[in-house]
Amino acid sequence: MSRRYYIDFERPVVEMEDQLEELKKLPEAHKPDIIKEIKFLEDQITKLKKRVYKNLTAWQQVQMSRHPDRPDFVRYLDLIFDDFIELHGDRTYGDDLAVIGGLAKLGEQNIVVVGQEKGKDTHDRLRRNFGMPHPEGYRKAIRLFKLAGKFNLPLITIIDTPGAFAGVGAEERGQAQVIAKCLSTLSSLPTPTIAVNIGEGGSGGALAFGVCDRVFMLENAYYSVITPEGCAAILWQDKEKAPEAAEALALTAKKLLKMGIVDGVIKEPLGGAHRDPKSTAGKIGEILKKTLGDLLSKPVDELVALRYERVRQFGVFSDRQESEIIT
Amino acid sequence: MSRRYYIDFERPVVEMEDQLEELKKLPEAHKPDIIKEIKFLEDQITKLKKRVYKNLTAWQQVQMSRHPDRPDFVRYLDLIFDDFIELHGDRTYGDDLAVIGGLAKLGEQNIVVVGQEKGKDTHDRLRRNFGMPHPEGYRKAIRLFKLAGKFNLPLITIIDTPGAFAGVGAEERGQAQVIAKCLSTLSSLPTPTIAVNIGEGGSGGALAFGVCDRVFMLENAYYSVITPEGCAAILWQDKEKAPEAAEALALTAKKLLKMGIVDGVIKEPLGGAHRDPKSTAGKIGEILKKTLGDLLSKPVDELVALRYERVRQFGVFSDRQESEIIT
Amino acid sequence: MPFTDWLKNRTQKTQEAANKRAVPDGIWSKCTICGKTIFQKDILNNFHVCPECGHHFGLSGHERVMMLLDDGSFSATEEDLWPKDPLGFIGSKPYRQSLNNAIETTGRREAVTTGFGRIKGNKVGFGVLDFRFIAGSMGSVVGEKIARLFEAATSERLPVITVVSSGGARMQEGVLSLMQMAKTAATVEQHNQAGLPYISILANPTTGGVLASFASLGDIIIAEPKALIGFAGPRVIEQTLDEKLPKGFQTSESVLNHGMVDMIVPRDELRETVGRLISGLSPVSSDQNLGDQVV
Amino acid sequence: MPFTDWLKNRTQKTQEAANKRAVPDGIWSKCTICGKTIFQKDILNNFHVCPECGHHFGLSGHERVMMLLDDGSFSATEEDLWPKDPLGFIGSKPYRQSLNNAIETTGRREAVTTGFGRIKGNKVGFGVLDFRFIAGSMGSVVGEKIARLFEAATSERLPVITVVSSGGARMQEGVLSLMQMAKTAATVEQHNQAGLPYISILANPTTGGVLASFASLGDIIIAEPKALIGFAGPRVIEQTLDEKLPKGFQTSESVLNHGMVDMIVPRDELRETVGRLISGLSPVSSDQNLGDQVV
Ligand SMILES: [Zn+2]
Ligand SMILES: [Zn+2]
Repeated sequence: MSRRYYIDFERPVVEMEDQLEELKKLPEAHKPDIIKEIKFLEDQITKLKKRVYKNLTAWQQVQMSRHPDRPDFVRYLDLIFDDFIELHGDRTYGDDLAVIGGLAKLGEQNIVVVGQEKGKDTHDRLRRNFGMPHPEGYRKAIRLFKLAGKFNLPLITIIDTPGAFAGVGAEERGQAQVIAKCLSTLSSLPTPTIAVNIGEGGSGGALAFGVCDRVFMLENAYYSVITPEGCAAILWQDKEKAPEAAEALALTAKKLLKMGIVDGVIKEPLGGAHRDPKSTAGKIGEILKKTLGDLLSKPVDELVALRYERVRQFGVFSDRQESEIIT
Repeated sequence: MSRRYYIDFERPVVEMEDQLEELKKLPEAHKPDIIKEIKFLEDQITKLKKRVYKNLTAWQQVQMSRHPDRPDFVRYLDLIFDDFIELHGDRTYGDDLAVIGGLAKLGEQNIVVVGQEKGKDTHDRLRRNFGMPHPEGYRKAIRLFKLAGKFNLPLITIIDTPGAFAGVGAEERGQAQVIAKCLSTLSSLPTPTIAVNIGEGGSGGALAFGVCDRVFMLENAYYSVITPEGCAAILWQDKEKAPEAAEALALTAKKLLKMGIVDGVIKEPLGGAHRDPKSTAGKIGEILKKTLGDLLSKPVDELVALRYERVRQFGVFSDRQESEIIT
Repeated sequence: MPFTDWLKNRTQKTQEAANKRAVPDGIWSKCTICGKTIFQKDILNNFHVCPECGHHFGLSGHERVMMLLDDGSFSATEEDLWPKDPLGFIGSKPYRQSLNNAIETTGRREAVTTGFGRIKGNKVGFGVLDFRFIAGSMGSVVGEKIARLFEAATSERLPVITVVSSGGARMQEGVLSLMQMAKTAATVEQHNQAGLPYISILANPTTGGVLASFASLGDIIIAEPKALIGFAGPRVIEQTLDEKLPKGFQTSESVLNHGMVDMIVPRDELRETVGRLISGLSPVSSDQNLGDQVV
Repeated sequence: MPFTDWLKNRTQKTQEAANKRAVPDGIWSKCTICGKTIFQKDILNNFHVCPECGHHFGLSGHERVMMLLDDGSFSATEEDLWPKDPLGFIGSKPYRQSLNNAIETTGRREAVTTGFGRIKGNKVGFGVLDFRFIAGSMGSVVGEKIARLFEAATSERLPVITVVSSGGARMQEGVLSLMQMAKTAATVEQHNQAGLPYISILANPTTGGVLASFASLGDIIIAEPKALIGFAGPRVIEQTLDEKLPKGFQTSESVLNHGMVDMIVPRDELRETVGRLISGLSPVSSDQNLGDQVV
């Protein structure tokens, strides 16, 4: 069995990859004999990966979005942006490590980037509260949003959070109010804004970074009003029904693109972003640059008006009562 | 000895007043005999009061400003304004009881009023931290300042604080930063603003409410960069020198008026505001109405520009080195 | 997984709240909170507040209008907006069925009522969320009507008052419900930037995505006494963190102490207070109708 | 009376800081912080930072200019501003005497240096408070020169950088010193509303009225390592409250954790960091001189 972490449905792939590794480890002398076998196995793996990863269910994608090896915000920060200078603190109460933000360059363009950081290992995840910000984290974000607004610096937000934090301090210090403030601040921020969801887009915590001119998602990211587990617990009183809930919630990038909630889906390598963070980062960087070019060609007033129109049109309703379903 | 609180120098007055009370308490039968004596004593008291109170030293005025019976902000709130509705909280961390603010009417004019409240008795003083706000108090004030700005409601601030609070929480939650924010917010607030110092005007804590179009002081109020005790401790390493420090600091209403720091001094009854809170409140109300009338006749932009000029011109300096003193 | 048992418990809490919210039936009935037996009319005549324990029972949108607005002044903005089932959502029961049940039992087409009326003579935009309709949750129709309310109030330069009691965003419309948070917040921000007053009233319970959007953006925020006000529910937090909650956690009183609301106003004073606030927020004091000068 | 022993202790602290701040004399000398014996040149060549313990010794205004600005780029705004003694203040010794002593020993006319120069090619307004001059305290001249700096920078549309180490407002000018807090804050606010960047650098120690005015209003606030940063001094608080202070209370590191500053930057990286911040805050990235395009 592999020492790598894998999700249940990945097992056949991982096992075959392990076999391949074993073969490759054989001493030089044997190599000529097995070179054909290696080639064969590689082909098999490619085919298998396509079969396994090309048609993931909603739930499998949610699992992918939470994969422990999945690149976190810091990884992409390194790979996509230059000259990052981190800015800390909400100037009110604390410096929340679940939110990272600062000045950076995207190509030659100065920008402000603010994102949610889950942490790279257990220790880091603990101090970053698994990417679930406290109110001071949202407040730091608002401070940096406004900094971007003041200096007409394009704002790029990175979304990767299971959601708001169910904790006493977070409630007492008003997480609902500060999330609302994120929404209203972003809705009228006088500068171009782009959000990229790189993994988990959990409810209000994700939306707090998501009211932007353009919103993109990685292929295996999800974006949802509630976690599948939470939804399953309510609807079926059974969190084992999370896969069904994930399906029902229409939370995959593909579906959200079709519904017009997001503006683009960024392809991941077969097997997920963690199998090739660099190429994934390359793709994110590319789309950011292209989009920013578009946005920068418009006057800020127009951008803000269009952003308002964008959120304003979300919603599906009818002009008459829908027919009763047969019960 | 009187059960009333009195400051040392008030003793002769209080003793004579006590005698008068005793006389007045005598049974009806005796009255005709002593009616002349009462009259005489009353005259004496008036003369004595004039002698004692007309030429208070700086330190005596500081003591008056801290007199336990001196009317607090809440008392004036009652006497000067109508229809007060208190608004609570900084929407961030807490509701600081050392600051009280809300909507009210001054005559027919809707206003926002925000002031520092020391408390009316021991219990109340404790929960109001003796009028020394924590950062959440300044933040509540800023919220209400901005509310006034948003709705073009004139802002009236009431100053009565020994100063900022020397406490761990106050420091950790950034009292210096939030005081600075009070100053910058008031300096550009787009609405007429008037400050009234009703007692203690201690350093940055007082100034945080004092960057206004007009600043008034009650006759016995003080306004200082540092308390006399603090100053004495530094300069003489002896806080018993507070009276000398009070003199040196030029902190009385009269001197500050002469220096152009305040725009007017509001007379108190002989013996201090607490001897007739109603008439004192009446005078404050009158000057507020008159001043507000003036301010409201000017466009807001002009007010803000004039307010800037007002603080901009504070300071005394020379174009050459002052001559050395003889040592 | 902090979200696992999260909403299971929120539902539980929500349902308990729903059960308790209704004024009990019968001429004599037992208060669901204090257990005292009370002549029902005494509750109804007391603004649906238990005369014994002061518990504020839930109110329908209609009852809120009756209680807060000047008699006969309200006209609802009755757009032909009905909820839809955009995801074909089927949980333990189909969303469409939940909707039709709610429509049938409440006689409403959605959880929200919006319109214009007067409070103590002042013309205002008015919106209310009715907890009886799928826990006052916010889906597309609720979001759209709140958004239209703020837009109309902005263009007519009127204050807005909302009264909410809500379990949050409506799960069954998926991410579309989440987007209503952004939509309503954006319209409130426009109204705000136009310099107009918004007073938000939080009734029991106000949680989740409604608290985390328009309802928290009031210039002035009022809570009804002893309401549950919070993003995540108290039991969820208790279970997630395995720690005892502070006394009074997430009650109006605690939320006031933590600086999040301006005041707690008992229901019998609500109309008076809101009237004074509205007139107090206009630059020139007047008991006259501010709206009249504008519309 | 919390203020009674308040400043007695602040002075004490301040004097200790002053004693420790100076780089010790002699070819070989003992670091006043870690006690190690060090070749003095090693301190001077190390940005006045002890190579053993990393303590950042105090710097004069001139040294700050040399260290942060491009060679030869600085030109001071040498207005004829000298301090005065408006109150005829006589404490344990006359203010006038303190002033003349300070002028004599420092060769400066006041605690403040202001002017314009370049950082990594970017033209900036620059102000620095020198702790050696009456503890870097802010009286009328300091306030006036800071105010003029921000006004000039606003009209020339330039960023401002300030470096402060200060005991606070200058007692000996009474309420006039207090008013300098209002004055400087008002000019920073004008600069802010013009959309221009202000970077505030806090060195050891930054306390009182300087921290509570312009120095806290930076778009970006940088602290030097292990600086004392607070409004009231730590011992004062300890004595007033009779409680143990948290570890590291009011150090740069604690202040960072409490969200009050953006970053702690060791002195040898300061020039580089400020340069990157200034160029990073302009909408279009450029290693070119932003100032050149404007002036
Ligand atoms: Zn009851
Ligand atoms: Zn050392």
